Amino acid sequence: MAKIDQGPPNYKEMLPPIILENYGKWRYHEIPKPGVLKHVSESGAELYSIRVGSPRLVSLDFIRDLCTLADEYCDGYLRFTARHNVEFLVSDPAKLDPLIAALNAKNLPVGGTGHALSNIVHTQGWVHCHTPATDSSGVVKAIMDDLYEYFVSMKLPAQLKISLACCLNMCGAAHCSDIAIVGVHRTAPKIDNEKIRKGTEIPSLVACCPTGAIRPNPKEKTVVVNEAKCMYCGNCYTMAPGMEIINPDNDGIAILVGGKVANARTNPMFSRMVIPFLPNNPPRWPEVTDAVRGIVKTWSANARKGERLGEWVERIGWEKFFTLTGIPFTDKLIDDFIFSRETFRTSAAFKF
Amino acid sequence: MAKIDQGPPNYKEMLPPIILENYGKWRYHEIPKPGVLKHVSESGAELYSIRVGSPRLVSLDFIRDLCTLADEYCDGYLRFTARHNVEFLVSDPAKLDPLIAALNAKNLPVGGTGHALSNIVHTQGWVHCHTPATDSSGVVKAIMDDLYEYFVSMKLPAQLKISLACCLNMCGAAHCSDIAIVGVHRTAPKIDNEKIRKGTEIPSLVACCPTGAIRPNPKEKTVVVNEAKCMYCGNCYTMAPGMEIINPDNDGIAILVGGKVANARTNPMFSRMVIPFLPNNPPRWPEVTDAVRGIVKTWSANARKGERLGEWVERIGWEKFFTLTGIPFTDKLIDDFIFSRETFRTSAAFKF
Amino acid sequence: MTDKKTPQLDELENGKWPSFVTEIKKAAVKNEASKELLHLLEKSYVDKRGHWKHGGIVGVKGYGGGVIGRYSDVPEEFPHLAAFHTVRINAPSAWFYKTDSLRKICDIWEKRGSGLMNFHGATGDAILLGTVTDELQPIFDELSEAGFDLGGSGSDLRSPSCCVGPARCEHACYDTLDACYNITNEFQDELHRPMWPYKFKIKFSGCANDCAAAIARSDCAVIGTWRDTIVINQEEVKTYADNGMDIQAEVCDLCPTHALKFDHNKKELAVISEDCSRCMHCINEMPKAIFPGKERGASILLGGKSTIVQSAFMGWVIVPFIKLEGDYEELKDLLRRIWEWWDENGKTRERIGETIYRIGMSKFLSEVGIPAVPQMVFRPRSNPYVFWPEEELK
Amino acid sequence: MTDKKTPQLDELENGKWPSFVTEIKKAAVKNEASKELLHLLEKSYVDKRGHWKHGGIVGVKGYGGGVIGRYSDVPEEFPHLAAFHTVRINAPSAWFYKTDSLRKICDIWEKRGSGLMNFHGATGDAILLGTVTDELQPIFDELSEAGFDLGGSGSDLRSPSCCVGPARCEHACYDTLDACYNITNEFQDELHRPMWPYKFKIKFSGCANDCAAAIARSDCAVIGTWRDTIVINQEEVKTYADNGMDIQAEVCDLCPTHALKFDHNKKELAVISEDCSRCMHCINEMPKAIFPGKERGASILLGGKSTIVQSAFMGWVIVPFIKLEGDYEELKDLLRRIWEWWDENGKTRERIGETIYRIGMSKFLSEVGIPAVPQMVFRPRSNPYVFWPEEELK
Ligand code: SRM
Ligand code: SRM
Ligand code: SRM
Ligand code: SRM
Ligand code: SF4
Ligand code: SF4
Ligand code: SF4
Ligand code: SF4
Ligand code: SF4
Ligand code: SF4
Ligand code: SF4
Ligand code: SF4
Repeated sequence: MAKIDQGPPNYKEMLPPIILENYGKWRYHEIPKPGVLKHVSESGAELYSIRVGSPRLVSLDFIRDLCTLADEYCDGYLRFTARHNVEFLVSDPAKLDPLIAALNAKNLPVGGTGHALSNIVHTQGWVHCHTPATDSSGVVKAIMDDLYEYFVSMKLPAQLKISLACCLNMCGAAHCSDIAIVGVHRTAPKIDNEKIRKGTEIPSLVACCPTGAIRPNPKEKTVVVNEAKCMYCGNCYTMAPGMEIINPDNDGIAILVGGKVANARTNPMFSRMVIPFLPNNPPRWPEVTDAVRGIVKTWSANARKGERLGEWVERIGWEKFFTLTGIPFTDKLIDDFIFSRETFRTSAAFKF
Repeated sequence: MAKIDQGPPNYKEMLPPIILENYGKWRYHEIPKPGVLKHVSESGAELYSIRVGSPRLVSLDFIRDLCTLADEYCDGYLRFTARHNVEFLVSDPAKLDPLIAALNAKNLPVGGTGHALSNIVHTQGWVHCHTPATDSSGVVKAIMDDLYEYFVSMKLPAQLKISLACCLNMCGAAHCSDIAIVGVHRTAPKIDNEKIRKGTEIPSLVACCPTGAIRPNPKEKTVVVNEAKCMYCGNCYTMAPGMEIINPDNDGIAILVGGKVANARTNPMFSRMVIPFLPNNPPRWPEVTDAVRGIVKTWSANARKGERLGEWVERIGWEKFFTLTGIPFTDKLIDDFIFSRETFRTSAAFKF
Repeated sequence: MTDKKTPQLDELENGKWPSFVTEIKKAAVKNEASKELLHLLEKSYVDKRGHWKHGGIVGVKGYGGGVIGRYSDVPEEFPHLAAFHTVRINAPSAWFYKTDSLRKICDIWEKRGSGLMNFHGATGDAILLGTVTDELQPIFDELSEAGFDLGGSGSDLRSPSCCVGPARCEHACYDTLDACYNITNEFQDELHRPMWPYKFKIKFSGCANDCAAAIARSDCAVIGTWRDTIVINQEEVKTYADNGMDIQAEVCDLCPTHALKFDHNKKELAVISEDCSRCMHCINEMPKAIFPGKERGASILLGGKSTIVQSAFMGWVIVPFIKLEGDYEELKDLLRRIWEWWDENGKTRERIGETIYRIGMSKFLSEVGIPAVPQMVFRPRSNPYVFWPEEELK
Repeated sequence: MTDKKTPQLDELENGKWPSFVTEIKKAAVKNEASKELLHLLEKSYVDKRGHWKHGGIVGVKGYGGGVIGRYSDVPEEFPHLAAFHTVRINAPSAWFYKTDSLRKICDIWEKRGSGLMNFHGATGDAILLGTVTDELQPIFDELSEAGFDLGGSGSDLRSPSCCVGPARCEHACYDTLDACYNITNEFQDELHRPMWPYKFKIKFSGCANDCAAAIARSDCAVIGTWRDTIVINQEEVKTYADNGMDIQAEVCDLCPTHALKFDHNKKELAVISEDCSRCMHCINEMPKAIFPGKERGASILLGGKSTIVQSAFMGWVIVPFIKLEGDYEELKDLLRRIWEWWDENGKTRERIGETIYRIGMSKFLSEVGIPAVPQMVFRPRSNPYVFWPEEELK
């Protein structure tokens, strides 16, 4: 009989012996080669973690294959990372190269460590959600194919964390990423009064709009949208199926850069918009992959060792970022929401 | 017959010959001693400017005395500065020391140049305004007496610009000063319905409140204030005499620090509140002069050469400022207005 | 429809990065719904739009969340996708798995679902992607047997997650795995039965590197730190120097507080303890020579979330230092007080950070009973708009 | 009432800083109102409150501003203060005076007012403090004879002011005195007849040191700068070095853009021109060796103001570089377009900065016809809330 509220399995049962023995005793780590982490314990024990890229959207056969490998090389233990990579935990150095060989045989990329591009945190897109302005897995596949070299090497100035969200709900939590790929709508919701009338709570629908663009229309028992005030966030559509926000001709992708989360050296930073719109061109989204590659190239050509993308831009100044990348600056990049004032240049000192 | 719109006198008629001759040709300057600026022109001409402190609120005899001195030592020319000091413009070096002697004889302080405290930009206070929460000239006199040594010397780490405003209208424009002395009310306006009824435009009165604390009371043809929402800015009183904001028991002074205007080295900065309230204790406001002196002492003891007060605090961190000055930190210093979010510490890296 | 072609998706099987299309095709071999998904997705690639409708309320007995209902907008064309719901499984701390437990999930899912999954979802759950309503209860029952439980969805506590911490990291300042496990179990009711104004996320990072991205991705970020001084092993410092590391440039010059002084002659590194902001940089660069202090705990940052509605917020400091020991009573008590306040003051679909922003930090602090300290702000207010309580006036 | 004592004010005659009390007493000798002011002020020092009421509308023929009406709230006790108005005189550029012109003001004021004045008011006017309504017109007529005119008050253009600039400063990048004089004369109607949503202030600073505090104290700040490269005199650099200046520490290390490289051996200073943000620091430290570039002009920053209503704003860049030559047509045209837009969009008592903040920079820029450039912002938006005009869509 099913247990209610038993909670997740106890992590202790999921840890390999070498971790149980050296839990909290790790002393330092090295990165002998891309994708391989070597952690050394006070006890002298050595743990090798092999990081492997995953599409994240996988079949159960993929998981079973991982299990087979883990059984053979890792005594039946493995883990996943905060960025959806797989990590094989090898306690026997002798098994290290054979495992890597096996992974290569399966065309599974080993990398994502140190000054590398890691996996792209992403979302559902057209595969499973109702509000996407773009696909998720397809864009991610296109970008990772294009930037593959940076995953399997460590030749970037610093970590490169790319995230993707297919609508402004931002399930990819892209708001603090080195590079954020965000699906954006660009047209006000088309209102389906029928749908609104059946089962939409008008007051909360009106209240949900960040810019107050929605007014109730009591006579019609529906709402009207002041299109001039609407910036297409789609929050009303999340609330009410009757606020049809999807528009294939005008939906697409915005690119934000320069975010970070770690507190190392500099404070965490938000990603900031540098390209307000690129079209959806499946299956490979060439405009998007070109833009991303261009930014990565400019950053790695100009940044100092260990300098995250946002740290580099803040050092040289955003005005210089646009000069160096050649990305055109437009008024769309200037904030006009609540905290806009804090982004205005209240200084006479700037670069031309 | 009076001329309409003739505009201010032509500045050219107000400039001494040496300036007309070297206009735009000045090459460099030196500060031979406190209060004395030596400007050297491409032509080799040398102009000495003697800076003299003024109470700003003066009698016409004071101005006539200045004129007498200017006639004797400066061919009948003088100027005032952006901080209400007087500047005597001496083209004949021989007249320099005699002028300074004459000024000393009149007990007029010579100083305010370079790394010194200059005059306090200030306002009307009880002398002539209707909304003050404190006096202006009296507080200024008390502080300048107390910090006199810093006006006549150049021993501070950098310029020290103190400003005072007797209410939140901030006529002293204290919002970007190294030290800002601001008169603050602390009680909601007492509404005089009679006064409101005669000649107050209710809609604009309601609209003027920054926090939306004022609601119309159509029945009574007046307004009501939601005291919980009122933060006593006095804007309603400026609009309507019926919104009596003055409360002698609770009016007083707040102190903000760390502002600057110049773009040199660092961007301009707002002054930030470090003491939310000190009582009005005329004639010498001891609590205020002590607080200001304490801040100045801590700054000059800890700052680097050329480091403005705000630059010093931003370098060491505000948490450290409170440790070093011993000023108690309270929740009143935490912003809760429109841009509050930008002041919250969104970082795990800070000093204890 | 099996004969339909999927040229666009087929193209995405090329390239070096492992392909999700290949994965869908693998699932399609065994499962009709997955086969239809392939063609539905190809249709989306042609139409440049998704083909899913809003999810209705579906779920399992005794739970208010954990399942995302999903229905296709072209059911006639894709009958097996008429309903295609998602099940969220609360993953073990730091996403460690024993293969047999993973296999159990696969077996259940092979029998009762599309065979497609996300390892993991962006919040950290293991996601079973696509099944019909009737299968939900059986799936839950069998997962439960296998020792798993559902994750969060809706206006409830979302499945907390944590960094790998002490399990495999030398920097961990507290036991992130245990804290995550303990807190998750303590608040099962909050996790499984939506009862709040909106969702609430908790993430645990063992140090300021914040590998769980807690400051950006959780309403409550628990970030490891220490109260005393970093520990420096001068022997190892020398070794780094001897191996040619430019300690001055790579470490000292990048210390945000300029708290590190390197003596080139002695090859010794000194720290001005009270200036160190514990940013982790020097420790990251010299993991063999520099270590977190001995008096360890965590900082609590509140308010993190993404864009909607008021724009993205990052968490900010509300407790500079808290010990994380025993049963985490202090943290639990704090969370309860915060939720209680949020329940009373929050509007529907308003995240805690937005509620505090709207009502004001000082009000929040005094009502929840947290003392104000300068560590909570980068800098004090620049406006003089201070509120004064009756009792402090004459 | 002459026998009344003023112990508190008397105390303020002690101390080294010149005393305003002494000044009031000097005026009191010749003028009843000033004598009463002394006692009214002593009363305020006792009551800890001011004793003035709101000013009614008083003024002079043909002018909507320039006079601040003021009435005592205790006229019975102080009959000569029943009305005690202020007259604002538009001061000459950079507050230079020939003594005879100052004496003329004194003579008029001795005859017709309290004898008290402010040199100067915080906006920069010369202030005649305290007279009765009937004297206002005669005062204006005589001031006008003497070559003076009124300053601004109310919802109009306030008297522009400027730094000492080329008259006595080596840093001036344009003629601040002439620009101030020219603009003030051009907009006499705007200055003397309130017609806008609220007040509008213009201040001219010759360089980024901003001695007129324009960025903080004016809605429109005109701040001198240059478009090419700072000029370095290497001979003088050597002299500074030889005189023991630590150029690396005092100049290079404090350059915000790290654009300066000092060669210790050659004692030469080099600048990376495109990195220099023209902050003035190096020029300030080495005025004999470093000078602004040759292609000079100004940056325009809009929106500066103090606290009320939306909190204090600093001006922000709307034109990175503008030449200031001839009759300043480009600047005048820009001001007119800005005012027109503000007139159409501003609410009553809303400063231009607040109007732009409420309506949005991009809307302001496109409607006023100013091209958007990255110099206008520290950094781009972090939210994706972009507006798209019909015509840019499919
Ligand atoms: C495995 C993982 C934790 C987990 O529980 O899964 C992890 C593991 C480590 N992180 Fe991390 N980090 C992990 C996600 C993160 C994240 C979150 C994210 O990526 O979304 C961050 C914050 C990212 C950001 O700032 O935007 C993160 C910021 C860091 C940093 C600081 C980086 C910097 O800005 O300087 C370090 C320090 C360093 O790398 O020197 C670090 C260091 C490390 C170390 C070296 C810690 C240690 O000594 O073992 C681990 C190996 C890092 C490497 O890959 O080279 N880890 N690390 C995560 C791997 C994700 C992946 O598959 O790529
Ligand atoms: C006379 C005056 C201009 C005027 O038209 O009246 C003036 C004159 C000079 N200023 Fe200024 N400044 C004057 C107000 C200002 C202001 C505005 C204010 O004080 O309200 C500022 C901005 C203040 C701020 O940042 O908050 C100002 C910021 C500067 C700076 C930058 C200071 C810094 O932060 O580094 C310099 C550069 C320097 O001093 O090296 C400067 C430099 C100068 C120089 C050296 C320029 C020159 O080469 O002649 C002049 C002598 C300065 C001195 O006193 O040592 N001046 N200067 C003003 C004197 C006011 C007074 O009586 O004290
Ligand atoms: C599955 C997942 C994306 C993924 O592919 O991994 C996801 C999927 C959805 N999210 Fe999310 N969110 C997911 C992580 C996130 C994150 C990232 C995170 O947790 O770090 C965020 C941003 C961080 C945050 O919380 O702010 C996120 C912010 C949202 C929002 C906006 C909430 C807000 O306050 O701004 C919504 C809208 C809502 O809740 O109504 C939303 C809503 C949704 C819904 C339920 C759409 C809806 O409104 O019904 C999506 C269901 C898609 C589907 O049919 O499968 N999702 N959602 C992630 C959860 C999986 C898991 O449990 O592990
Ligand atoms: C005389 C002067 C103070 C002084 O002692 O020098 C002054 C005095 C008054 N100011 Fe002011 N302001 C004076 C400079 C300022 C400044 C400083 C500046 O210009 O650099 C500011 C802050 C900067 C700014 O503009 O934001 C200033 C911001 C205000 C405000 C708030 C305006 C706002 O938008 O926030 C008010 C309220 C109002 O306008 O209704 C105000 C209103 C007033 C009134 C008219 C009070 C009223 O509401 O009727 C004061 C008359 C006092 C009296 O009876 O003499 N005064 N006022 C200054 C003008 C003298 C001159 O013309 O030179
Ligand atoms: S980001 Fe938007 S579209 Fe994508 S999964 Fe989340 S809610 Fe759905
Ligand atoms: S899309 Fe967003 S902005 Fe537009 S109406 Fe809906 S909620 Fe408002
Ligand atoms: S600051 Fe306030 S009280 Fe002082 S002069 Fe200005 S308006 Fe009057
Ligand atoms: S004092 Fe300010 S906050 Fe209070 S009611 Fe008046 S306008 Fe509103
Ligand atoms: S957050 Fe710190 S403790 Fe946790 S994994 Fe990252 S580096 Fe290690
Ligand atoms: S932890 Fe960061 S702040 Fe502390 S000493 Fe190291 S680098 Fe400096
Ligand atoms: S602003 Fe520049 S030009 Fe004007 S006085 Fe100050 S330093 Fe000289
Ligand atoms: S002007 Fe400022 S930015 Fe330019 S070189 Fe000199 S110090 Fe550097």
